[in-house]
Amino acid sequence: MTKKPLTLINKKNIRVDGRKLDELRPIKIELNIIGNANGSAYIEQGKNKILAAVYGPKEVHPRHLALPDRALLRCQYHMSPFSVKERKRPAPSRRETEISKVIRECLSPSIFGEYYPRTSIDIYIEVLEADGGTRCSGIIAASLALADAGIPLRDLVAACAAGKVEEHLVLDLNGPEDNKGTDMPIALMPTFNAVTLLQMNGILTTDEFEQALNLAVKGCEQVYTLQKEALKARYINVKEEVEEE
Amino acid sequence: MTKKPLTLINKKNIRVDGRKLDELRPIKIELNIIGNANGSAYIEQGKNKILAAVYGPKEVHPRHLALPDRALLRCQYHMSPFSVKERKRPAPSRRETEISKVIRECLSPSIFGEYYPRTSIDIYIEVLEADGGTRCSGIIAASLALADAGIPLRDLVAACAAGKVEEHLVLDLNGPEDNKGTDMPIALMPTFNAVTLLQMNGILTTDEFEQALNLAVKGCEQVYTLQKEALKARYINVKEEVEEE
Amino acid sequence: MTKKPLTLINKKNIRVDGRKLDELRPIKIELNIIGNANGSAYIEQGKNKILAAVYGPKEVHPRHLALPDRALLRCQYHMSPFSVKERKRPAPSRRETEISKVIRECLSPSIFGEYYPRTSIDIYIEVLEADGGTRCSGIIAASLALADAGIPLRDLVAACAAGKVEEHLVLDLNGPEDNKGTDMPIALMPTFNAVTLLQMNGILTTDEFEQALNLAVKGCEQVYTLQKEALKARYINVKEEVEEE
Amino acid sequence: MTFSTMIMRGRHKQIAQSILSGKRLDGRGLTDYREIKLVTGIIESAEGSARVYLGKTDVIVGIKIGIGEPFPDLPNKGVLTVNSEFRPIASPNFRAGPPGEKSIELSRVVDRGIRESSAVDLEKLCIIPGKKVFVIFIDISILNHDGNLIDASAIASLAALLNTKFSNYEVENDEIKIKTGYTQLPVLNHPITVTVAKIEDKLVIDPSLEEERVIGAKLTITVEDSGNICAIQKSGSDYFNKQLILEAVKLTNEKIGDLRKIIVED
Amino acid sequence: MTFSTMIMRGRHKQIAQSILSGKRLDGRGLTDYREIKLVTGIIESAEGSARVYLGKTDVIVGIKIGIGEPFPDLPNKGVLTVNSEFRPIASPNFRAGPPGEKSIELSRVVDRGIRESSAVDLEKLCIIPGKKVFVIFIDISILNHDGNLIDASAIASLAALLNTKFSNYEVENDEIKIKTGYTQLPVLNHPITVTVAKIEDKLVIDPSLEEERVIGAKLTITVEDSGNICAIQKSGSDYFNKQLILEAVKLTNEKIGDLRKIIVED
Amino acid sequence: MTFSTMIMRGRHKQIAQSILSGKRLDGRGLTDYREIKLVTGIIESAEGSARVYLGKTDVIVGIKIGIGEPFPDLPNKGVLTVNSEFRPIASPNFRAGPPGEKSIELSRVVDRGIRESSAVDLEKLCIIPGKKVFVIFIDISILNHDGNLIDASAIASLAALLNTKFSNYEVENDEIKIKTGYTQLPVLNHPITVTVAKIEDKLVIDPSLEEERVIGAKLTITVEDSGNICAIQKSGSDYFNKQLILEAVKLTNEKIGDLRKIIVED
Repeated sequence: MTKKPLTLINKKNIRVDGRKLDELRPIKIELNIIGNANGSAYIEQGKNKILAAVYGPKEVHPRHLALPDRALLRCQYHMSPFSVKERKRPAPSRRETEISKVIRECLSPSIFGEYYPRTSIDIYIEVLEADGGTRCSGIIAASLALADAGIPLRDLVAACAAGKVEEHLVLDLNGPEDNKGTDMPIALMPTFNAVTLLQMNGILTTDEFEQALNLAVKGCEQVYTLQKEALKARYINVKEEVEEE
Repeated sequence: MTKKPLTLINKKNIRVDGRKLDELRPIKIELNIIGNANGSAYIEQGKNKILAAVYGPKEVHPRHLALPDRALLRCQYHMSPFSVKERKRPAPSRRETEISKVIRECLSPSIFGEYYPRTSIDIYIEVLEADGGTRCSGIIAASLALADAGIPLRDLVAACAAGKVEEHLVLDLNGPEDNKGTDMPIALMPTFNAVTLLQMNGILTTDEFEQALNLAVKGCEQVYTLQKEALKARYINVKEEVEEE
Repeated sequence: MTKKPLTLINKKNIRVDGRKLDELRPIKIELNIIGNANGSAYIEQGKNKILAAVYGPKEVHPRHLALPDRALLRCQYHMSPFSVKERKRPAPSRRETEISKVIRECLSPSIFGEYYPRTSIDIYIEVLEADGGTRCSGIIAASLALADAGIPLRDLVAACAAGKVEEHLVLDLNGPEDNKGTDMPIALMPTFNAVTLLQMNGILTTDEFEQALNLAVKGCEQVYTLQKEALKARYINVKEEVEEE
Repeated sequence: MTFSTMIMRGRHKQIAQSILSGKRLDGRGLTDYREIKLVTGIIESAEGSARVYLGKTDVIVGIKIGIGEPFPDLPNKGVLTVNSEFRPIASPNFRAGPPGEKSIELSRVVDRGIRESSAVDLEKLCIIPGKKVFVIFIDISILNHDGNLIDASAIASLAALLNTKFSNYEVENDEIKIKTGYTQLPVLNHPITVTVAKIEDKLVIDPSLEEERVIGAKLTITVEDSGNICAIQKSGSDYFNKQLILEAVKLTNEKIGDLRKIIVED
Repeated sequence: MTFSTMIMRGRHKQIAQSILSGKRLDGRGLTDYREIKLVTGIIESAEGSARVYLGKTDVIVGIKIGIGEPFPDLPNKGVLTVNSEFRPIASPNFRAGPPGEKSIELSRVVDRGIRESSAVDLEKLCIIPGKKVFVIFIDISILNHDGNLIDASAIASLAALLNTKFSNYEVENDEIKIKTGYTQLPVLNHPITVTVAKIEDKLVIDPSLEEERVIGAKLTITVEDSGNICAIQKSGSDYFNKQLILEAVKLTNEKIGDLRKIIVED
Repeated sequence: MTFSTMIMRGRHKQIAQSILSGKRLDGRGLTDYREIKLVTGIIESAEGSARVYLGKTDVIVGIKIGIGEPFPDLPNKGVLTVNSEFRPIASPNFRAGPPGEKSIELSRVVDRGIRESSAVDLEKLCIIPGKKVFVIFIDISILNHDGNLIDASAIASLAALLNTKFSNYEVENDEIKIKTGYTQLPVLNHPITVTVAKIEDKLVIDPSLEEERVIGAKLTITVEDSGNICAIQKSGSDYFNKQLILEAVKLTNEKIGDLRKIIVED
């Protein structure tokens, strides 16, 4: 309803939210915030506010979907109606269906699913407020929720986008940047240098693509550090709780 | 499409349809009117015209819904597309879903469901014409349909609304009264003084609420008498049929 | 968007597409054109372009639909969104549902379904381009697809419409004729003189009806010859393929 | 084969044998209708209504009139739509949910009879050409299913149309104003629908639900005022030969007089 | 009976006995709320928002304002709609898909309290009479289900409404132009909702999920600023007698003061 | 493990070993396409159409042009929508019903390539700014599924766009009048899509259905006329390392020339 600023990056290479080109938005993580779930996490990344919860491993409903040799992994990424400027209808959109699929596929290689044959592990991601890069924020939270649920993981999955805005390569695009520029979210298991998600829309030369990929990987590594800190803090909490009892 | 009358109650406390404040609309009941059902009833209450049918106790579909210790009670309240001024789309509305729920819950305590574990008892209410208070009329018919189906009941469930229209407490609101005033439908198992349904929308002081509750209970008692008469007439019919054979 | 021609049949009894009154549109048939299906056929009849495929006999999903004494026959007639002037929404229309039913019922008597109890035979008809009489074209292709699938048949089912356009009885109505006149599609198992489909909309006297019926039967017999030729060609192909190996 | 399947098959055999002998289990001749009861104008909230009993089959039709847009290619015509509901109140075999194929077929067969005979004068239902027309909703509700739903629905639909009135109105500056009084819906033709069922090469009229389970195929034939056929639908997984089809048409022509009397002179 | 069913029944007995003794398993008195935490204005993308914790129950409400058409019979009033989502993130018993009956009932009960008390001044939300009005979407998301969802949702909804601002605008030639600045949503009344549950003839406030499994029936009562009742909903398959109903109303009246303080003076 | 599972695993091993050896079971090299056949203009009822065979994979795309409203934030642009149907005619594993996640992903990946490369000049599709624009429906139907559906669909979609004409028209008093003649759809860019699959650290082009069952992950890369990348989608539950990603991009660049020739110079 208001006019967009003419430029998203000023002459000093500072972005509209005050960040440098290669700077992540501030990230705040909390674990174990949904009482009913086996594991859960909350993330704020800039204005993104996202919950992730894991239920399982548990019996599969409907039963005929159960896999004989590993856990069935399911994922639902969902936006609250009030999470965006124009109210979003509650029924899942095609965009949400696609994102649910790529998130499931990006978390799948991190899970020792073969430990839990004939069960399901259900991941729910609820976007309470969206400002660009929600799939990455959602992945960060969901991977932590899996860890919080005590599910054995090969590695945490970190996620971060790089992209191109007004001729600059930038890290971790916010909403206005995402709308205007080229966005390339990736997910990474840093220990294995394994890129488990990669999407792009916009325009990049082959060289820019390689640079953006390197930038996104660096972003993931920073995210990974924050994820591990959050997990450590959670274990300390648990330990204290146990010792207090 | 025509203007509403300015007042619904005249200076002599007579309502638009000629009733006194505490007078029920004329009620006509017929039992056993749907050949395929295990029990059925038809009610006319003022302009309301409503059918109720009971199928069961019978095998549960889908099977996984069966309850080990009692019958599964289900209820669908449905309005025919032509039952109201503006054609109603056939798909169930949120209003119909809510009313189906409260009717099921209001009939449930009257049924010895524990006699029929692993079965279902399905109640269908079809509103052919609606003029206010259809949930009460529907309950009256549905309770009789249960009795007609030979399902053992703790008591019949009677139902009647009281409310407030133009500063008067009134019994059994018709359509225009319901639209304009405060409506409070209740259902009652008179033998147990058990209120099994209670809803209200509109404005009542605490005192008015108590008076309206008393008024509605009295309405239910009158309805109850009519229900028992209808049931008696049905038994006499059955007896005659049997003896004729 | 353009005006329709004033007459569909000229003074010399020639139709807009150059045909005589009792002349079929040119028909082109190919078998075995969908690699994944057990049997398939493609038909062009005038501008109609239609695929039919048969999957089965195979295990029934969901299982509770299986029949103890014969195969479950299912049929889906579907129009591609681009097959008609105004884009057709992908969800099945009421028209498609009705046509699926009558096609299933018209093919059913031709199949020795009792040879395959507890299985399903699924017929899919996809209309790529529609210009009148698609149900008949679809039946022609579907019956051949059943034969191509090696399912034992009492007879092939031929199909053809007759009707009345501008006071003339005509065979095999195309789109504009169908829109303007009386259309009466039938399906026939010629060996048994068995009419397995008969629908009509428009106006016919009793006499005209009988004449149209005779005309349509003759059309079916011509179609039948083409069907048998197509089948023979297919067997020769198969034989050659086998001998080449 | 379970015990109940055996009983059922025995019953089916009995029905078929009885029909072969020219007499039905309920005492009717092969081409007799069950008792037909018709009541009209029973639903005040509807612009028109009718309820038809064919024996224990019980069908109600209500007609609502709304205002909508015409189809782009028919800017001067009102819109007519037929919908039917096989709700679970009417039979243990009906399920809640969107209409299934039988319900859709019934709606479309009834629709075809009304439409092809031009029963309703749709041009009289145009309010503002290309913009606003009356929309006629014919809603068929099955209340008890004991066979021959199409005939019952067709009778009730025509009777309800004949019973339909709509509000007078005037158009002022493209706004529709409702005036006092009502006008009868202009009905120009009276399509009568007869379903002829085939059991073991015998033709039977007005089959009951039990008989329908034995029937292989049915022909539903609709005839308009002038005696012309305006719609046919074959249903069921059996076939007809040409001779039987022509007999069915003949039988229909014998029956429509009585039905028309019941509906039109009601 | 399976082993887990036996354990569950034992637990249910324990809960009931504890309530009969006047003290609940979590230490609360019968009419004590769990700790109530309310935060508002937490969602920047929403015109208003509030998150409420009742113990471990966690509900968020976001308010969006759109522009739409008024109802034909209320051309001068804005439109208000309440929707709730019981998404599977909040409980192993919630399933994805369209709202079920519990979600619909909750939405409608919250809606009734707001609507019947005329909490929102809908006439102030009319932009062009008969043509354009503001539409208020109240969307309730359950984030963790530990019982008493209706009260939590009603508190959050009212708090979110009180937190709602919408853009200033002006109308020029039937076009709506957004101006700078915001106006507070006009809230005229503050309906407070209390659910009173019946366990073995005892009345209990703010039941936990575990307690709800033992509860036979609940009364949800909404009271407006003047102390009048504006909505009631009985739910559950047990019954109330008249005496208990009146007690429930009394109990509600005792509780609304504290709740109103939390919400309104927030 | 059932017998058929054992056979299947044996086959999977065979496929993988063969690829490790640099030669595929059907004789192709790792980066060879199957035979590509393209026919356009085959559907007269569509404004544009194309059918593509990749070996036994058979995909048809039809383009319909309708008239609709623009998006409020893009009042001067036509609307483009991509829809795909995985109907059961094409594979025993496809089910009837609304599009599943694979169909949605395919539609969105094809859409992204077309949209991000600005392949269609949407501004030329505006009729009356803010009110009426042309809507381009790209409908993808899978007719036989033998692997690599995305590439086949992308090729067919671009070829169908290049084959699309729409009626001439003029606007008079806000009414759209169709004139005689047709105009070619303005296509400004030719996005070419290549899917690179990873099997055991080897990169493979144009996988067959059988190969897809062994494949852990795929990268779908779209390149526009100038050689820039305009869309990427990784799919599948395995991962890529950076080196393989860059190789995949290189491989794509080697392949697009041939594909562009087939489509554009058709």
